[in-house]
Amino acid sequence: MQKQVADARAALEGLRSGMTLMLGGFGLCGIPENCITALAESDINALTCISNNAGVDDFGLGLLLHSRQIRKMIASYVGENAEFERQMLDGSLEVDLIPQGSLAERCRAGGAGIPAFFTPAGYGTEVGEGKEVRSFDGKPHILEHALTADFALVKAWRGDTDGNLIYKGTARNFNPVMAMAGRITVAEVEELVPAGTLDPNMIHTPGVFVQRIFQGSRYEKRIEQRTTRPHAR
Amino acid sequence: MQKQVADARAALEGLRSGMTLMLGGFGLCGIPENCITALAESDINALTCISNNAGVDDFGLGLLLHSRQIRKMIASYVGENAEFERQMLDGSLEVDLIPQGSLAERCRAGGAGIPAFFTPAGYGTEVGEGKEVRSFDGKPHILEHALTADFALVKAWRGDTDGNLIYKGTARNFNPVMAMAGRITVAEVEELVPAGTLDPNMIHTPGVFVQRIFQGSRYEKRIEQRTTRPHAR
Amino acid sequence: MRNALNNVQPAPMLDKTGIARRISQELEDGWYVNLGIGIPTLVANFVPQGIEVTFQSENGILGMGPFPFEGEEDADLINAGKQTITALPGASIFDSATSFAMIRGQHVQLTVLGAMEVSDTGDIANWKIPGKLVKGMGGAMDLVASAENIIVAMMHTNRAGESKLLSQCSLPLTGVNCVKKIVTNLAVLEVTPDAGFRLLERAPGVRVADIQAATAGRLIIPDHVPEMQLG
Amino acid sequence: MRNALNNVQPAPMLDKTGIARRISQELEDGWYVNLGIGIPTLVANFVPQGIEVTFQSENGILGMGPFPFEGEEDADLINAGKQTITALPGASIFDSATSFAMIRGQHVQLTVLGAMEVSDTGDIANWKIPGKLVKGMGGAMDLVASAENIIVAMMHTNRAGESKLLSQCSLPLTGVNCVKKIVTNLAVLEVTPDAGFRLLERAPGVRVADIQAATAGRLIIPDHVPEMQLG
Repeated sequence: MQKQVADARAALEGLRSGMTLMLGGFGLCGIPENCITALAESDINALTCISNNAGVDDFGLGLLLHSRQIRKMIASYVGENAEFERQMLDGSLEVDLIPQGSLAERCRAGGAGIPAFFTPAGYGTEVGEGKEVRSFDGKPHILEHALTADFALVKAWRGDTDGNLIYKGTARNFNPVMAMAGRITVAEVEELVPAGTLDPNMIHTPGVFVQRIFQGSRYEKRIEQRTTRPHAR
Repeated sequence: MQKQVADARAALEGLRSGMTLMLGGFGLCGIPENCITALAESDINALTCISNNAGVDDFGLGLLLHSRQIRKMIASYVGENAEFERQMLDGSLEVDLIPQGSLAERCRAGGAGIPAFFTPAGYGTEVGEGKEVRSFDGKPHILEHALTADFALVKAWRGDTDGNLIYKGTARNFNPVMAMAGRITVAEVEELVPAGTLDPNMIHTPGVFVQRIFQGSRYEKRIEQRTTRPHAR
Repeated sequence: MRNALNNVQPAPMLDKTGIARRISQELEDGWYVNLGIGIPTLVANFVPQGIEVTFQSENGILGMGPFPFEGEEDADLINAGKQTITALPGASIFDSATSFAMIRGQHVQLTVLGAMEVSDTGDIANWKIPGKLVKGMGGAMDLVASAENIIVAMMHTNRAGESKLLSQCSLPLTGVNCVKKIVTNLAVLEVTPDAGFRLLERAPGVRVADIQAATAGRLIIPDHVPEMQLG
Repeated sequence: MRNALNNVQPAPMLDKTGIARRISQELEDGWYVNLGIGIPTLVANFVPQGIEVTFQSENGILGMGPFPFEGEEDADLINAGKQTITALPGASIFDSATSFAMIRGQHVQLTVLGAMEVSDTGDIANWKIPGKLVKGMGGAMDLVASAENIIVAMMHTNRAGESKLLSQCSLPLTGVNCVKKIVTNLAVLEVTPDAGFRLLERAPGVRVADIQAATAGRLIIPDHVPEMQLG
């Protein structure tokens, strides 16, 4: 069983209009750049995208918004994107905002076969409206349901041909939980190595969660907020 | 804030009779040997112990059973221990058997602030008796509640003075989820290093979950089933 | 048909290795597989050439390899049966919650496990005998409640000669409506959705009548029941 | 009392840095702390000598350090505000589910965040203004629903001069009954369980009457309200 494919285009075979996708990343950190580009170059549309953020105007999911390939966005924070704003206001983009921790846990639950769980986040707010409320130890919680996706597109630092993944720094973020929750999980990595190269003890995402893997190219890894301190003199 | 303590005895300060403990390990693999010895040498008793197994007659939790320090055992499999059998039959030991996956997930939930979740495991069996049943996608699930403990005693391979832990091989097992679920989590490690030694990218248990840490000594690491194949000639 | 002529003993049948060999034919390339203790463990020895499967052990490893060479045992590397093992290239290690996330989330394509009883609606009992000492269910309840494919590997009858394929389990259940296929020393059977064990194959030399006699639950017998091909 | 004599403008008050300095006095040795965007972020600059706190950022890092030196920015190392950061010795990196497990499981002792409105029962609104563009709640709802200690850092009044300390929030809520303490440019206040902002401290030079005038919710004024000591 060969998990390795040539490139993003091959990795996305079977991805069709109207499907639900998860995309890893936090802001522009750890996003599947190659897969997004391949999607932008395709005529696939009407996608439901589950991602913590929606990219910026000219990068990340912003590219798919610009080309109007996204019908619905499920995210926790979308504040960096004027195109997003336009489409939400003109009604062409449906938006479901979810607390970040609930988003992460709902993806993990989807991957872990937990259909629903109770969390205190969102109780008493519009997020909790219409949801079952139950108190535990006197504290009210709401019932949240698992999220899954037809495809999960994740980005890792290193991966092997068996699909084992290692992330670098905070580019890890949502990638491991989304890898768990995709019916088909595509991993793009900066470096693809033969199975047996990585230490089994130091794998972040076990290969069982990954169906297709390829070595990406031309990573931009844009920085949204370049904050520095001056060198001491 | 000093997390490092001298030894198991110091690490268990405040652990009193009647408390609930979690103990990491699968069989005898990855058990907190030093903490168990220190408990066996103490006069603490009437403990509720949450652990996947109950040790063997002369090692692991078997030591605390022998000295009758355990009042209740919450486990998934206890088949390797004759003393356990005796005490269960004479009624001096209360036993709560939990499916292994539900045990692991209930510990994680306890550490993660998820008070309850639905799982299919145990539906239609005595494990599901008296528990809320709900169907998701036509499949019945039962509601399971989080587990927490006054103390969680875990064993890692390497740890640093900030409480960050790395486990080795399948000695990882229940240790990471129990580390999350202890009000006080004590980690004993084979090697304790200064904070900053371990790669932040390769930490299995972040230090936030660990309140006390010490370098253990005289690890036996007994093998329960020594299975080998002959060398090819 | 060998042995059939002078047969005064019960019909010829498979031994445990034979059961494991037959089950190995169910493996598909790329599958992740969890093998229970006992007969199921033997399946790992008969993976057909040309396909690749990865074995998961629920204590936290994918890519479990053979037992270590003598002298190379590692106390920190065991399987769910507490046996010392090795890790193959491409292996990964993880905690118990992640391990059962794989299982519950149906990322493991096949579970093979033993049973004391199976009902013709797919219920399974394999963890507890009333009046006997309870050892616990370990991971069995999670495995049977979650796996899409569950194959039971067991003897067709118990030591007292009673059928283990029943219309209803008499022992406390491990899971309900979950077993899909059963491979015994006598036969391969499928649990049909509308209840009943459909007889798929006979063990070499075993007659349909032998299987009928050893099966207490509802047995569906097609016109033609081929003999297992063990290659 | 400086500036009090010729005061024709609103009372003297703290700037954002002053608010952060006051909040830093609430830190305790060994605490893990999550700082929101804006004023809260500044708190990291004023950790009192002799105590050690570890900063968590909910995108997945514990042990967040200062901004990197110019030229040493790493696109793979950012905080929840998407700013480039560094990792201190003893840092650890983890995924988003683990990050919020820490938060929801109350392993993070203190959350400091900004707000648009706070009610005298501890409700907080800080994510949405009807009619204005919604950016999303990010991790704020999880943080306020979970943390045992929540300190709100904000200006006492909005740009229109209206109080942000209300008897009831007018904006969509982020969380209910969760805020424990509020540090503004005018005062330190505690939310009492039986409703009401208890005035704990005045900003240097600020009069109780100024605070009263700027607080719309129920204000509980003890006999003595000391002035903040900013050291």
